[in-house]
Amino acid sequence: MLGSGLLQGLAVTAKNFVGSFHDPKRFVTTQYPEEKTRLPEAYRNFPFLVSENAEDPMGTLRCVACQICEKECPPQCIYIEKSKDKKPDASGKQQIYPAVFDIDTAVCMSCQICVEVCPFDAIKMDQVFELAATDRFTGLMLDRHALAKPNSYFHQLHPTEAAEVDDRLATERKAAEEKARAAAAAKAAAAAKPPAVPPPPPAVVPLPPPVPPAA
Amino acid sequence: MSAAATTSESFLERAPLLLRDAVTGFLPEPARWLANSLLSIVAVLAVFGLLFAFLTLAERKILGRVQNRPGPNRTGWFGLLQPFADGIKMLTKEDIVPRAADQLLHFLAPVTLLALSILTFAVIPYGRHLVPVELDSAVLYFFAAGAATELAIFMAGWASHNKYALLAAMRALAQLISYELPLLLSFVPVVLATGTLSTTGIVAAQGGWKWHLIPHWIVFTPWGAAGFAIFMVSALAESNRSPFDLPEAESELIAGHLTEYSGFKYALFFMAEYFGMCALSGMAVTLFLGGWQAPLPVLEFIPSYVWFAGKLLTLLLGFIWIRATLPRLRIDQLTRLAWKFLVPLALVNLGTAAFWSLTSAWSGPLQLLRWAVALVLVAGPFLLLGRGLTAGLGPRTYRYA
Amino acid sequence: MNAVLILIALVTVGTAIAAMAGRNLLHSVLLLALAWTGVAAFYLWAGAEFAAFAQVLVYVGAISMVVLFAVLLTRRSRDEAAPGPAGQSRALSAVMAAAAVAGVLVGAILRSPLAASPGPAPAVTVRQLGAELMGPYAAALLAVGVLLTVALIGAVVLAAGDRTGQPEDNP
Amino acid sequence: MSPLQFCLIFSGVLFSVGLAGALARSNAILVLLGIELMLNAANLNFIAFWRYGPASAPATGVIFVIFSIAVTAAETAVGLALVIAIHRHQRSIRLQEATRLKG
Repeated sequence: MLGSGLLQGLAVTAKNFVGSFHDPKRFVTTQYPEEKTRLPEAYRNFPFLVSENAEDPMGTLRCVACQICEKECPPQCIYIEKSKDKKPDASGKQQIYPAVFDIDTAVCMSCQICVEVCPFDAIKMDQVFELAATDRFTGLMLDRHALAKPNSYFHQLHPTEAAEVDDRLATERKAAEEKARAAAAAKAAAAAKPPAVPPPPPAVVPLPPPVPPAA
Repeated sequence: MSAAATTSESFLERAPLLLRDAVTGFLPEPARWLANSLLSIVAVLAVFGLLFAFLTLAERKILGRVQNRPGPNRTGWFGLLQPFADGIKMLTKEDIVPRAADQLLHFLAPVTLLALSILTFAVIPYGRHLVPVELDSAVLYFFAAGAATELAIFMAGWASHNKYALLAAMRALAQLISYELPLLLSFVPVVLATGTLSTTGIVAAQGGWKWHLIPHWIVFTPWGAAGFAIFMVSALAESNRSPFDLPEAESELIAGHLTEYSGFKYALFFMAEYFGMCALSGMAVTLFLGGWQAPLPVLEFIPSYVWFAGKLLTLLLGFIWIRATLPRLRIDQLTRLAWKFLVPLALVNLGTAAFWSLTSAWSGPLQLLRWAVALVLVAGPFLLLGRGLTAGLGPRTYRYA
Repeated sequence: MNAVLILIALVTVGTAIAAMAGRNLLHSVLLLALAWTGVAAFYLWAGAEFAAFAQVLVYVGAISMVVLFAVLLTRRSRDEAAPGPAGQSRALSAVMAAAAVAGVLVGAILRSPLAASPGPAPAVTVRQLGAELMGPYAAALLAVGVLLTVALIGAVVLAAGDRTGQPEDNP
Repeated sequence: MSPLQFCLIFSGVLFSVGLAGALARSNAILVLLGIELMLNAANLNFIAFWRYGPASAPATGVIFVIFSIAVTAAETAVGLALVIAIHRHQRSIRLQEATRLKG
């Protein structure tokens, strides 16, 4: 009959109207600036630099300024200057570090290619989306201080991926240690009587457990 | 506001009159009449201005809730200051007039529209003693003022010097003229039954109760219910409300005749649309829902204007509910509905009303026969015409390549 | 005689003259709508409430709409061309003829002993009007109904035109 | 000048304006509108005589005006349909160009 569909439609909207007052399943709106929805783990937006230690982010950056990401970046939003000197990295090895590492987030398209090409797991995808700035030239140009975030933060964002990365790094370091030890042993055997036992490599810095960041 | 109140009525019922006399009572006679008229104009404008403001808020809140969102809730407590924020925004926006536009008509169109839609408020009885102007042919006045608004819409479309605006204005006119017919035809039975064109007379004719239970409202007769339905559907179209909001259809038709309007002129159009909706709802209350009459004798202690406001708000919420539910029609469906469905139904309804008033002396079992015949006369054409209207339509089947 | 009547007359005649002399057809129609409203105001002033509202409903609500539609349907820039010398001489003679008619009318009216009955406006309720229409004037009402129906059908037939000869109908 | 005379002069002037328009303009629509104006002037007379004239049947003037309005509506509808038909045949609504009897 003409009009029955109309009444059905009215019933549907009435149900929605009433339901929105008592049924939290229907009424899913969050009041954004005050309360934030938990982003899905797979969400990714803009890269950041992983540092091992929250207290000394500049000292413990994983990045060795190899500039692969700079070359691969399709919109060319990364600018890196290598340091002249070397600093010990997390495993104590002397490494070059980035003296300048800038990402222009006005240009970045969050393609994640920098993350995929990085051999050191030093750059990962962030989950920020509130990068509004009043000055688009300096406000959206993030330098290494703004980009550096501790590994614990990475654990918080992407726990699965972070755990994998930590495992892999740990095995790699262990392998490197074994290798170094074997090499040292071989050297020692070859030298028969070295005047002094080479000092053992420094202990692997224990990776910080995924704790909530200080901030 | 006329008619002297008898002192036997409750204080609340007389409160508006007492208030008016307290303000203007000291004036000599001709000046007092002028002051009273001005006062009723100010009162109507203030009440409906505020109603407009909070109706926009209510509409946004209700639409939000229907779509499972909270609606505006930032400005003030529960968003109560939102209409004022909107008003300030509209006032401070740049007023753009196209260079090729007809400057004078471009300015006059919203002013004329708003003026004409405010004029329609003059004859609605808001309460037992609250009629701004009592006219012998008030209903005719109401629809004459309503019909003149079409001119303003045409002016808006033509003066914009924009082909889309002009086409939209033509489309709007086609719609308004089409729905004018069922709108006028649907209230003719009411005039036939009550024997008057005066709104106060029509409301007075609906007073009283049958068995102290069922009010003598026109909507409680078979032809009255049908007339009310036709009136409301036509009122939806006349006030450009969804699902008949083709004249502006901002999502498909770039806002129609309002394309070239911005800032405060746009706000005036918006206001006129809401005023038109309020006026048509008020007229529907007056014609079909018994005006300010209380539904039950025991509820008469509540003042009449409260009843009128309650009925008016119910209808307005119904408008919003329908807007939240129904998708927009296409222009050919729209005009077909008017010409092939509503107009014939309204004509048949006139016959039903004539039958009803001719058989008013029937009693006993004949009363049952009267109801049966009237119901058949109402439902039969509805079903037949409805089948014709929906013939060939059904659930859509999709064929994939 | 009072100021309201003079104001109504001035506005009505003024808008009518402007409408008839105007170059822009659309402005003419809108001004005429105003003139019709002025006539309705005169009816209201004279106490013929029903006629006034009927005038607004029919003239401003319906006739001006139909005229506007016709204006838009027949718009061609050729018609808006400035009138040539023939047109000007014709306009001049037309105005002279109209002025002569007006002179004769005004002279005749002023010379006639037309004393207005000083009483108030005769009160006519809508109910009375209805009774008159259905009583003594029922035949006329029927004739008008038939006339309107015939006019409606005739207008539709004329405006719809003869479609059979159109090329798009004979592919 | 009595009020009745004023009303009649008002109507006479309105009639002459309509006449001048109907004679002077070549646009068919404006000619039609001029005729409308003349009819309105006649209606004014009805009301003026009803208001001030010798007392007769109380509603006669108003009823005449109502009939006149109805007839005018019919006249306009047919007239405008004719204008549109002329426009379809001639691509113009100048009355000087409507010189053929065969469309």
